[in-house]
Amino acid sequence: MLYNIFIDPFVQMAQMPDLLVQTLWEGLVSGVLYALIALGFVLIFKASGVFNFAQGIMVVFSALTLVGFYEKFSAYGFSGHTAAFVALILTAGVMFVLAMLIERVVLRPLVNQPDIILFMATFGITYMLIGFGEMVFGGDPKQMIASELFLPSGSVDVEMLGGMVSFQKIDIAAAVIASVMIAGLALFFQKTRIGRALRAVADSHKAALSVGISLNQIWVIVWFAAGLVALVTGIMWGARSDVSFALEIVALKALPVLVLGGLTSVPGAIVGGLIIGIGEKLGEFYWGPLLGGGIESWFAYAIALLFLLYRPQGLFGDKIIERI
Amino acid sequence: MSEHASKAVEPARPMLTVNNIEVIYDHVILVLKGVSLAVPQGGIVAILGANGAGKTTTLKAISNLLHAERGEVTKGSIEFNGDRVDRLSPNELVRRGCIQVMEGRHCFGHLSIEENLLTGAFTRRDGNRAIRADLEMIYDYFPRLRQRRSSMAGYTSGGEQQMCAIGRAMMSRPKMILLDEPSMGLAPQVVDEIFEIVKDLNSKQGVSFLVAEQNTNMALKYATYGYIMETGRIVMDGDAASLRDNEDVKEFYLGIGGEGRKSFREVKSYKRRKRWLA
Amino acid sequence: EDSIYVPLFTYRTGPFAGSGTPIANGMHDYLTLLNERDGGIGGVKLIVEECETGYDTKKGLECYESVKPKKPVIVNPWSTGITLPLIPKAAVDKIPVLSMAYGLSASAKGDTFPWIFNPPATYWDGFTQILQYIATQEGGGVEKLKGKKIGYIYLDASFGREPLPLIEQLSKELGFEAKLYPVAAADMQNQSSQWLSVRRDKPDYMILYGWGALNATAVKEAVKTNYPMEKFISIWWPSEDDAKGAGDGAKGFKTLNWHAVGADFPLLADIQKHVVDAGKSQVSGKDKVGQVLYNRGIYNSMLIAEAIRKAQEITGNKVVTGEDVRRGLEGLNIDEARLKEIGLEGFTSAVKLSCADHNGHFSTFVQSWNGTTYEKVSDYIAPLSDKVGPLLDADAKAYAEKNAPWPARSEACDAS
Amino acid sequence: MNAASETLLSVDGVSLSFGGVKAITDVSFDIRKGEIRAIIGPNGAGKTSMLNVVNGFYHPQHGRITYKGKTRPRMRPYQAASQGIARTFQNVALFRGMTTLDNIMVGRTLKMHRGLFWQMLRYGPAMREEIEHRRVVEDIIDFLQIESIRKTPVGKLPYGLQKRVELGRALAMEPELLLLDEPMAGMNIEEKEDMCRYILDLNKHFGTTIALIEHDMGVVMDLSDRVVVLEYGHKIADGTPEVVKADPKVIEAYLGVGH
Amino acid sequence: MFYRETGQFKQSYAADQAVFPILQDRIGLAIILLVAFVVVPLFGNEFLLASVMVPFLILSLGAIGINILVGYTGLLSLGSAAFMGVGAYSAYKLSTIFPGVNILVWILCSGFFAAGVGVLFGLPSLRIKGFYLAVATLAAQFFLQWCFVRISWLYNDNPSGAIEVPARTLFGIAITGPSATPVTRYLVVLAIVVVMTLLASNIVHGRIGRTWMAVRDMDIAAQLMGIRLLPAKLLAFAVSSFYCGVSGALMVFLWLGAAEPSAFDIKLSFLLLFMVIIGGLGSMIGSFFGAALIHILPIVIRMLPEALGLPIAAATVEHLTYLIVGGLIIFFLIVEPHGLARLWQIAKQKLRVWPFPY
Ligand SMILES: Nc1ncnc2c1ncn2[C@@H]1O[C@H](COP(=O)(O)OP(=O)(O)OP(=O)(O)O)[C@@H](O)[C@H]1O
Ligand SMILES: Nc1ncnc2c1ncn2[C@@H]1O[C@H](COP(=O)(O)OP(=O)(O)OP(=O)(O)O)[C@@H](O)[C@H]1O
Ligand SMILES: [Mg+2]
Ligand SMILES: [Mg+2]
Repeated sequence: MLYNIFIDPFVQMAQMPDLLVQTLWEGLVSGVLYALIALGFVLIFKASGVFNFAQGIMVVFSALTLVGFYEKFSAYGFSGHTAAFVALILTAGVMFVLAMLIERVVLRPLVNQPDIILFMATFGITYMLIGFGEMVFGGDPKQMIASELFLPSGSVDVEMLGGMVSFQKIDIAAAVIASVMIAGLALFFQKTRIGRALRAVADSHKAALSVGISLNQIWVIVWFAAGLVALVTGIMWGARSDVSFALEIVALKALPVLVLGGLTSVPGAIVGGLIIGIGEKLGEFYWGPLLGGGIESWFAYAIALLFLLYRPQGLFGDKIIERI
Repeated sequence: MSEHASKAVEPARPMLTVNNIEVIYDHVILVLKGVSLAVPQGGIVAILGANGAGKTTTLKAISNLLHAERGEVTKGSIEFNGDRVDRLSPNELVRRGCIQVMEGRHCFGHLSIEENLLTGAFTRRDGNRAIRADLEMIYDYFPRLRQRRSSMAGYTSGGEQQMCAIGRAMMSRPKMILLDEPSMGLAPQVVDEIFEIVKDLNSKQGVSFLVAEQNTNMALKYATYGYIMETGRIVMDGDAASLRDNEDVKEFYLGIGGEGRKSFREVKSYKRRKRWLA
Repeated sequence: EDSIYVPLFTYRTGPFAGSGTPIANGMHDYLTLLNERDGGIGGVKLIVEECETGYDTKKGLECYESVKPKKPVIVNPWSTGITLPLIPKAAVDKIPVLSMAYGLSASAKGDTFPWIFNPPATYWDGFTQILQYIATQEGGGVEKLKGKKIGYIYLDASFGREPLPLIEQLSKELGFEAKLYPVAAADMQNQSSQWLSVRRDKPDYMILYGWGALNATAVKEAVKTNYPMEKFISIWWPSEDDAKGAGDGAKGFKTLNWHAVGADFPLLADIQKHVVDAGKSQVSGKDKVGQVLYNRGIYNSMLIAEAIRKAQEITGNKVVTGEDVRRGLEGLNIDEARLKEIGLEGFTSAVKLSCADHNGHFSTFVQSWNGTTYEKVSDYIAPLSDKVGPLLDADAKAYAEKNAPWPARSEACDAS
Repeated sequence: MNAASETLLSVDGVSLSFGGVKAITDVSFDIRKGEIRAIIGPNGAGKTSMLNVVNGFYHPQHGRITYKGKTRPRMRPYQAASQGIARTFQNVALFRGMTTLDNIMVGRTLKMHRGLFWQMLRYGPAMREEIEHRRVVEDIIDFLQIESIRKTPVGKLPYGLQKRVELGRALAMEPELLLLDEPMAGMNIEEKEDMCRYILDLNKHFGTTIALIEHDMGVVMDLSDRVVVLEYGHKIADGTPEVVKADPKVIEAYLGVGH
Repeated sequence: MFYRETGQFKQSYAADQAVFPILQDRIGLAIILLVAFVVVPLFGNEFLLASVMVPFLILSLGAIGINILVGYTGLLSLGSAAFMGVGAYSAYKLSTIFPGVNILVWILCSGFFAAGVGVLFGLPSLRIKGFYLAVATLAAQFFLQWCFVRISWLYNDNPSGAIEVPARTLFGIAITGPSATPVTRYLVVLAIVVVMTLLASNIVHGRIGRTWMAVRDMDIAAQLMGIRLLPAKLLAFAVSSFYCGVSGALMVFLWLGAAEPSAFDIKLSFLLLFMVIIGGLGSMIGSFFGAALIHILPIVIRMLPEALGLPIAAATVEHLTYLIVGGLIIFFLIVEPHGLARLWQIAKQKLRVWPFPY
C-alpha cells in the first residue's frame, strides 16, 4: 500500500518520462484554461467586490452568441473568415450591451450592499441568461468556429525521452493568448489610474463614491472586460468540447483556482490555475487509480484547501485585514 | 428664529443652499424634518448638535451618498453653485468641486496610504505633475502620513486614517469640502493643525467648508457661521461670534455654564438635555 | 370526448438539452402523426403533452405528480434518476413506466416489476454485445478476448457504474484485462487525465458509457490521443453531434444501436408531410428528422402506440387505462409484418415482450461514424444471456428483499 | 485613591513590531487596582496596540505582562475576557446586525452556562437564566440611559450612542479591568460629561479599574489618577496629570503649546 | 390599524424575551398553523401536497440549517447539499441495518451523522473566511458526493447506485414508500418541520444564537468578549448540518422515494443558499419565504399558461420561468436587499404607522 502511494508513482514517472511530460503539459493546458475562467471572476471581484456567479454562464452565452452570429452570416453567404470576424466584433458588442444592462439594472440599485447580496444578484443574472440564451439559441450543442477564427488545429508531435509527446496547437494558442491577457490585466490593475480606482471600489463602495469615482462607468468597463474574457474562454473551451450549456459546469473548476491564487490577484489566477491543473492531472494520473480513479472532481478542492490552511487569503490575495 | 438676521451678515452669494429637505431611511424612518442651510462662497460653516441630531445625514444628503444607505431626500432641494444637484451622482458632484470627508475614516484598507491619496485625484484632469505637487503639499500638512506612505491603510492607526481621509479629499482640489467630525480621534495638536489647514485652504484657495463637529469650541473658533441641530431640525443659527456668546450654547455645547469651565469630575448629576423645539 | 392521455417527459433545457431535444422531437412527432393522419389510435385521439424535466429528478417527480390526476396511460421518465422513484409508485398508481433501455436493468423481470418496461436491451446486454463485436473483430468468438486489454471509460454515476460487476465477472471468465476510467459528472468536458491514462495503458479496445457532453469530449480526446477510432465503441447514446465535433478524425467511431438511422422510411416521410411541413413539429431543421436520437424517440413512441393498440385489442375498449396499457405492453408483439404496416420496415428488428420478460434482450448492431452519419457495420448481435440472465435474477431478487415488503405480483398474465 | 494599593496589571519591557513598523518599543508601566489610568500620546504612538497587547489580541515580541500576579506567555483574547478584562474599541466594534439589548446580552455570555439542550427548549432553566441576566442588562441600560434604543439595531444608531452601547457591553462583563479606547471621540461636551460620570461612578461604586485612551485633555486630566504618555512606541512620561501636563517632552510631542 | 402594539405592555422580562412578543404575531402564527395542519390537508389536492408543500417544507428545513450557518454565524457554506446527502445515506443505512426501529427515529438520528461530518469539514473555518471558506466547503461537497458514488456499501451495493426507500409505517399507517399518501407524508413532514423550527428559533434567540451572531458581525470583538471562536463555529456547523441532514433524509424518504448521488449535487447547495439569501439572512421566517420563492414560484409560473389556456410549449415555459425567476430575484433584492423577511418587517412597520406614511 505504502509502496503504491509513495514509490510506485515516481517509478512510473522515471520509467516513462514522455508520459510525465505529456501529463505536465496537459496539466499546464488545463491550468491555463482554468485560469481563463478564474480571470473573469478575479476581474469583477477585484474591481467591485462582487463574486460573479454568472461568469460561467457568460462564457456559454458569449460563445453561443458568437456561433449564432456566425451561422446567420454564413447563411447569407459571407465567407468563413469574414463572417467569423464580423461575428466576433458583434459578439463583443453584445457583451458590451450586456455589461451596460447589468450595471444599469442590477448593480446601480445595489450599490454599497453586502457582498453576499451582490453575489445573489449575479445568480439572478445567471437565471436570466440561461432562460434568454436557451430561448434564443436552443439547447443543441454547437461547433466552435475555431478554424474560421484562424485558430490552429492539429498537433505538434515531438519525439523525446523515448516516446512521443504531442502538443495540440490549439492548446499552445490558448496558453499564449491567456498569458498575454493576464499580463496585460495585471499591469492595468497595478499601474493605471483606473486600476487603482477599481481596487478602491472593491474595498469600499461608499468611500469610492465619496471621492468621486464613478462606479457606474467603472462597472461597465469591468463587466465588459469580464465579458471579453468570457468570450475568449468560451472560444477556447468551445474548441475543446462543444459549445453548449453543459460548459457552465466547467466554471466550477475555476473556484479552487481562484481561491488558491487569491480572489483579488490576476497573477494569482494563472499561478493557481497552473498548480491546480498540474496537481490535478498528476494526482489523477499517478495516484487516482489507487482510489479507483475519478478523484479529479474533488482533488482540486483538496489542494486548494491545503494551501488555504497555510495562507487563508490565497497565495497572492490581498491580506485579510484584522484590526481593532 | 434669527432667519433675517443671518441674511444680513451673509458675506457673499451662497455656494451651497439646502432648502427644506426631508430625509427618510428605509422608506419608513424620517430623520431630517425640513432642514435648510446655506454656505456662502468662501465661508466656513459649522453644523453643531448632539448625537443623532442628523448632522451626518445632512452632509450625506448634500453629497448624494444617502442613496448608498437606502436613504432618500423626499422633499426640498439642494443647490450647489446655483444648480440643482440633488439628482446628480456623487462623482458628478465631486467633479463640480464638492467633496465629503466621511465620518469614521473609510479609507481603502487594502490600498497604501499613498494610493489612497491618489484615488482622491481620480476626477482631476490636470496632469500628473499637479497631482504630485498636491501630494507633497498633503505630506507637508501631515508629516505622519509621509512616514507611513507605503503602509496599507487598513493597518494604520485611527488618527492616521483620519488624516488620510482628509488628505484624500483635499487631493481632489475641491471648491467645497464637507467635513464630518474631522477632529475625531486626533491628538489635540493635530486637531489644531487640521483647523489651521481649513483656515489656510479657505483663505488661500477660497475653499468653502461645511463642518459637522462635536468639538464646538474649535468649530466656533474657526467658523464664520453656525447652525445648531436637534433631532432632525435646525433649532438655531447665527454667526459664530453670536453663537459663542449665546448662553444656551455656552451651557450645552461649550460646557462653560455661568461660572466658567468646570472640571469633568464635578458634574454632579446627569443633566437632561434642554430641547429648543419638539 | 374520448381521448387517451400520453404525457411525455422531455428535457429541451439544461445541460443535456442537446440529447433531450431530438428525443423529444421524435417522440412527439410520431404521436402527433398518429393524431393528424389517423385521428389517433383506434379512432381515439391522443392527448400528447410535454412536461419539461430539465433532466432533473426533482422536476421530473413534479411532472409525474402534475400529470397523475389526468390519468396517463404510460409515463416515459427519460432519466434513470426519475425512473427509480417511480418504480415502486407505478404499481400503486397503476401507471406503467416505460424506461427504454435505461433505468433499472433488473426491472426487465416482469414477475418482480409488473409495471416497469425497459426494452429492447439492458446496459448489461449492451456490454456483452460490444464484447462480442470485439471478439468478431479479433476473428472469432468470445474466447478471442483472452489476454486482451479493454478500457472502459464511463460516467461515474449509476449509469456508468452499472456494468462494473459484470465486467469484473466477465474479465475473470473470459480472461481479458479491464481498465477503468471513470469520469465525474463535473469533469465531463475535461477528460485529459483519463485519456493520458489510456495512452499509458494502451488498451486494445475502448468502451464508452457516456451521456451528453461526456460523449463529445471523449471522442475529441480520443482523436487527440490518436486512439484508433475503429476500436472505440460506445453504448447506444452518442448522437451525430457528438462525433461531428471531432472532425474527420472521428471517422470510424462506433456505437451500438437497434434501429436505423435516416429518414428513408414511409413513416418518416409521413411525419415530414403531416407534421414537420405542417408546422406541428419543433425540429429546427429538416435534416434533424432521421438522426440517431430523433429515431430513438420514434422507436419509443412506436412502443407506446403499439402498446395502446394492443391494449385496445385485448380489452376491446377504445379508451384504455394505464392498467390496460400495462397488459398491452406485456402482450406487445411487433413483428416484421406489423413493422411494415407501420411504415418502418427494416427500421428495427421485431419486438416481443412477455409477462416474465419486460425487456426482450434484443439484438443490437454496431454502427460506425463515416464523417456525416452513422452506418450500420455489423449484423445484429444477441447479448450473452447466459451471463446476464443470472445477474438480472439476482438483482431483481435483491431489490425485492431490500425493499421489503415488496408486493408480490398480483397482476394476471394474459395468454398470448 | 490609595497610592499604595496593589498592582493589578504590570507591563514590563513590552516591544511589538509589525514587519518593519515598530508599534511599541520597550514600554513598562503598571496599573493599580481601583485607579483610572490614562494612556495618551500622538496618533500612531501605539496606544491602541498597547491595549491589544494587554488583552491578548497582539502578542508582543518581547516583554511580559503580569495580570493579577500571573504572567502568561501567550494570552488568548477569550482568556483575558474570562479573567475580567473588558474593553471598548476605537473604531466602534459593535455587532451591527443585533439590537442594543442583544449586544449587551452578548457581554453576559461568559456568565451564562445553560447548554444547547436547555437552550433548545428555552422554557425552564434556560429562560430563568435568560431573565436573570436580562435584569442585570436592564440595570446597565438604565444606568447608561439608553432605554429608548433597547430594541434598535445598533448599526443604525448615531456614532455617539454606539459608543455608549459599547460601554454597556463591556460593563455587562462585570470587568475588573476596563480598557476604554477613546470612549469620547465624536461626542459633544454634554455627552462627554455624561460619559465621565459613568466612568467615575463605575470606578467609585464598583471599584472597576479603568485604563483610558483619550485625546481630550480636559477629560484625561480631570479623570485620571495617573497618566502614561507614549510617543512613537516609547514611553516618554508617566505620572500624575499635573506632572505630566508640565513635562516639556509631553508638551512638545503631544499637547502643543495651546494646552 | 389592526397591527398596533400600543397597549401591549410587558409585565415581565419573560414576556418581553418571548420569541413573538406581539399579540397580533401570535394570532397570525396560530392561524398559519391551523391552516397548515387542518385546512391544507383537508382541501389540498395530491399535487399540492406531494409536489408543492412537502418539498417546500423539506427545503425550508434545509434552508433553516443553512441560515444557522450562513445567516446567523456568517460562515458561507456551499457544501450543504452534501450534508443533506450524509443525512439521507445514514438514514438509509440505519433503516436497512435495523429495519425494526421506526423510520422516524432514524431520520432524526441521521442528523447526528450529518452533524459529525459537518463539524469535520467545519474545522478549517477557524482560519478561512468569507468566499474562501465557501470554496473549502465545496471540497466537502465534491468529496462527499464522490463518496456517495464510490462507496457502494453506503447504498447497499444496489446496482442502480441509488438508495431506495423501503415502505415503513407509523401506527399502522404507511409513511414512506409508494403507498404512503401525500396527506400522511405532508403531516409527518409538517410536524417535524414545525417542531424543529421551534427548536431552532429557541436556540437563535438565546445565548448560543447571540454568540453566533456576534461571531458573524465581528469575530474579533466577539473573541474579546470571551467567545471562543472554534467551539462557536463548530457548534454552528454541527447544528446546521444536523438540520441539513434531517432535511436530506426527509427529502429521500418522504419526498423523492429514491435518490441517486446526483440528487445532492452542487446545484442543490446553491439553491438552498439562495433561498436563505433571498428569504433573509438571519431570519427563521425568511427561510420559509426563500424556499417558497425559489421552489413554489417556478411551479406557479409553469402552471400559469395551462391555467390560462395559453398554448406555450413546455420548453418555452421553462425558458420563461428562468427569465422570470431570475428577474424577480433581482427585483426583490433591489426592493429589499435584506431579503423577503425584512420586506415583511417593513410591511408590518408600515401597518403600524398606517394611515400615515411614516
Ligand atoms: N442607515 C440608517 N438607517 C436608519 N436610520 C439611520 C441610518 N443612519 C442614520 N440613521 C438615524 O438618523 C438619525 C441621525 O443620524 P446622524 O448619523 O445623521 O446623526 P449625527 O448628528 O451625525 O450624530 P453623531 O454626532 O453621533 O455622528 C439617527 O437617529 C440615526 O439613528
Ligand atoms: N496590525 C498592524 N499591522 C501593521 N501595523 C500596525 C498594526 N497595528 C498597528 N500598526 C501600526 O502601529 C502604530 C501604532 O498604532 P496604534 O493603533 O497603536 O496607534 P494609536 O496610538 O492608537 O494612534 P491613534 O491615536 O491614532 O489611534 C501605527 O503606526 C500603526 O500603523
Ligand atoms: Mg455623525
Ligand atoms: Mg488608537
